[in-house]
Amino acid sequence: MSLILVITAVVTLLAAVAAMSLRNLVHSALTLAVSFSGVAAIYLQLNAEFAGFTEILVYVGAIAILIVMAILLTRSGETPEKSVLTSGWLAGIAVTALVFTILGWAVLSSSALPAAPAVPPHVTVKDIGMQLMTQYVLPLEIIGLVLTVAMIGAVVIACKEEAPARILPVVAKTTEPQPAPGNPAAPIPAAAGAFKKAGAA
Amino acid sequence: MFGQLDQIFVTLLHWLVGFLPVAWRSLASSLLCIGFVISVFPGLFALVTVIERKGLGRIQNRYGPNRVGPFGFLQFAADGIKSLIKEDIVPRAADHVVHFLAPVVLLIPVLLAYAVLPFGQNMTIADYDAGLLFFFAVGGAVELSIFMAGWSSRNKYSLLGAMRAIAQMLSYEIPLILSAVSVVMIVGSLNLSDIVSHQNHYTFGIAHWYVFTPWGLAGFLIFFIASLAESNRCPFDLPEAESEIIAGYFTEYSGFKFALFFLGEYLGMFAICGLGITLFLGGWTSPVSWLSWIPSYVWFLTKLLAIVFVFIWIRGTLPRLRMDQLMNLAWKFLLPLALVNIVVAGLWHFLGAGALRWLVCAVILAAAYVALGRALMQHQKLGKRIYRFAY
Amino acid sequence: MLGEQIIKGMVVTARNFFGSYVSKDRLTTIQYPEERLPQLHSTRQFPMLVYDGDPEKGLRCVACTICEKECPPQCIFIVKSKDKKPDYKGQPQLYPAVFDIDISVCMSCSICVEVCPFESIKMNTAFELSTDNRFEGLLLHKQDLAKSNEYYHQMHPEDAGESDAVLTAEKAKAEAKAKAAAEAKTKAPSTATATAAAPVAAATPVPAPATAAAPAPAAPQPTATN
Amino acid sequence: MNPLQFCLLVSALLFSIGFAGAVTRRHAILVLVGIELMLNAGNLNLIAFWRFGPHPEALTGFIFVLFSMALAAAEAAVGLALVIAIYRHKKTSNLDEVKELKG
Repeated sequence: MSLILVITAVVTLLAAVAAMSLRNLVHSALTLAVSFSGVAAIYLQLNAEFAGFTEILVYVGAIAILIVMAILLTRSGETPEKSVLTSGWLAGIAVTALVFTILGWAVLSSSALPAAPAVPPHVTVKDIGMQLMTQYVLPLEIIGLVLTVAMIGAVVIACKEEAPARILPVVAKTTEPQPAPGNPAAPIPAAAGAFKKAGAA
Repeated sequence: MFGQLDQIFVTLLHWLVGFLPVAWRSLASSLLCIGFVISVFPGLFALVTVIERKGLGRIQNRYGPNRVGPFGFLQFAADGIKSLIKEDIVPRAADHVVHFLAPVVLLIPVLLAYAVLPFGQNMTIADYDAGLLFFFAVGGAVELSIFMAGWSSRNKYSLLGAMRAIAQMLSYEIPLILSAVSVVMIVGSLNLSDIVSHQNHYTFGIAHWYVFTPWGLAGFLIFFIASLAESNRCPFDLPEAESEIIAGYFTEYSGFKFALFFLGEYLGMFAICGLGITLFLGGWTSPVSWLSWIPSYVWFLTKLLAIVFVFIWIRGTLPRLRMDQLMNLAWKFLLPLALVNIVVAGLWHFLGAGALRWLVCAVILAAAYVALGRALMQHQKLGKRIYRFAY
Repeated sequence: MLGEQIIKGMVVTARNFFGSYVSKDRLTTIQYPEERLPQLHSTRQFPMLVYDGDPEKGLRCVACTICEKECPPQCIFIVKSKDKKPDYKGQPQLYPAVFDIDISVCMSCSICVEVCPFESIKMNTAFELSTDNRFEGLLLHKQDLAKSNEYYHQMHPEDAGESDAVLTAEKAKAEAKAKAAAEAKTKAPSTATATAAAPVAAATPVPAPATAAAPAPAAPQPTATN
Repeated sequence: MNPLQFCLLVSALLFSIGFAGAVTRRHAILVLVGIELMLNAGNLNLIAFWRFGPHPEALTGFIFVLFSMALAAAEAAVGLALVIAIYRHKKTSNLDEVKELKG
């Protein structure tokens, strides 16, 4: 088991712990990006280049920025004073520890794990393309549909409900503006007159 | 003789690495390649800053720097030393760790992007099978560092600049990738060396560059405009518009960190220009067959300098785009044109050789260009200006 | 069609760029230290003190401190000398022991030149006065300010000519008065009843005997200079 | 401890970190961050099994990871849109305070 794999794994896990435990949300989002790049590095070491590059493109390039934008849009960039943990956080930790022990025990003691093959698989983009276009054509179309639906849904949910108020009045017609009734010939030039009428209307 | 001259760097690398025991060879060769990139491209950055200031000067009927060194070509040294000497002020309210890390995080992806660019015949540092995807993946990570710079300076101008920069880079990344997709469809591989070798054939002496095909020309146009926006260059330099938001996301940076941002921006520009050359202008191939004795890396460098000069030329000409014009151009013109371009590339592939495909593709693209152009310029009639407050 | 205007703009800048290499007259920049623009006629930078002949004795300034009072930003500082020295008319006059101008404060308004009754302060045209010390470096003392009349002639020939004309006229008047006073003195002891001489002295249209100390009435002065 | 077990342990640990974060943190966005980590752990598992599994040329695990990344991106987009919408209404993104179902 190569040393580099261990180092990358440790970096990823530390970054993930930091992402979860830091008080300031923007710091946690940035450490999350570090842990995503760590996971991408692990993929590269497992000879899954395409997955590693996609991971960087999708997670570090898009999702990290999305999370950071959401943090700014909900104005939670400042470090909160009060506690950041929910009330029942102790139970959560207990359940997590339980989950991890079960998983760890299952991994370490199971005999069903296949032995590591000598030759690492060399996957080329052409193979992925062929597989995607032949065996996995249906999932490809569905994932395209899902992505479109998600995009439209996200825009609809996050967009402002009421139509943006039209501050600009409709372009004033070039008719000769009569002075407003009652007050003397107002010295206000035509544009403001239109503005006044539109504003008043 | 020209063969050795062409492969001089490759043979030099193998000769140097030959001294080391086998175990250390791969590490040594990658370190040498890194050394090559870190020495050549910052050197090119230094040269281009001077060329840019002199070029802009000449465009504006003045000389440009001609005091430091012969004809002003040591001006970059003066600027470099100035930025080193300048006091590095960090705002008190700034988030010191993130503020310090931002330029570093900007440089990492930019320098990584050079790993896959083919500078010359088999002179690619890391010839990944999915090299193009690697380039775009790493290119996408630059926005994170821009956000870090903007947010950590705790300054409204820098945050606003960072938001504008991210919005601009995100919305121009899509046409950038889609225009590259059309090249990948024709070549059939994401490997940049394959893309260049596909363009390495000659008919009547003219190279098979993709820019000479209708879809390639449209793709290159889209790619060029998107790369201008991706590197925050002239018509799209809203994020660092001095007149509006001082210096955008690097307002609160001074001294060497500011120089690092500058370096990062230029290296990003060279990388994206290098990719444009590889995809559309035949990477290191020579335009005409009787000139192919010139070494391949010289071709790559001349094309790079040519495109950089066009960047400077555009910077001397075009005024800055407003934010909504910028977004309209990306979403209502470049993106649809890129999609049409992909369809046309498909047509080009299935129509087979012959004059028919040239005609069909050219007509479709011209129609799409004119239609989208008219749609974009449709509401630009300069009507009567409405003043909301002053009158 | 989208892009037409961009191409037109690019052609203009391209013509400019390549034109600048072809025809040199496009480039209007003056390479400053080597090439210099010719001095304009009415260039004025900071004041200078004019002297005739010797910078110490020939200094025209008599420390009357009018310029110090009139200077809007108050950037002139004068300390009068204890002793006197003869001025161009030969009368003993005070002279400034210390005459400082702080050129970082001076705004080159040349009011001091207008109010100076003795043609001693004029506007210099030297502008390369940068120093590495912004306090003492920009405080010019009497020695730095003193410039010869020839330098003044070289700087502003017409104004120098006029101010010389005024001075010579002033000197001629003083000598004429001195001669008249001298004759009056010689005639008085010879003719005991010198009453005729007295009215003669009074009749001469000489303005009140301008004793050197009393400042000459400002009225005639400006008419003479412009 | 062969590499497969190591990768599985790392992904299990990553999963539990994500799970702990999602369960204990108060802020809505951090719950989404936890979910992203859990998805990443799942992907890591798939790649580990594909890499050390008997038929790596079948690419099943590999393609599965690509689809799961696309899905994770879609899910993150919708999730964050929800969080922003909730923030606009309730002016808070603190999960403890967002309890009523009334609009």
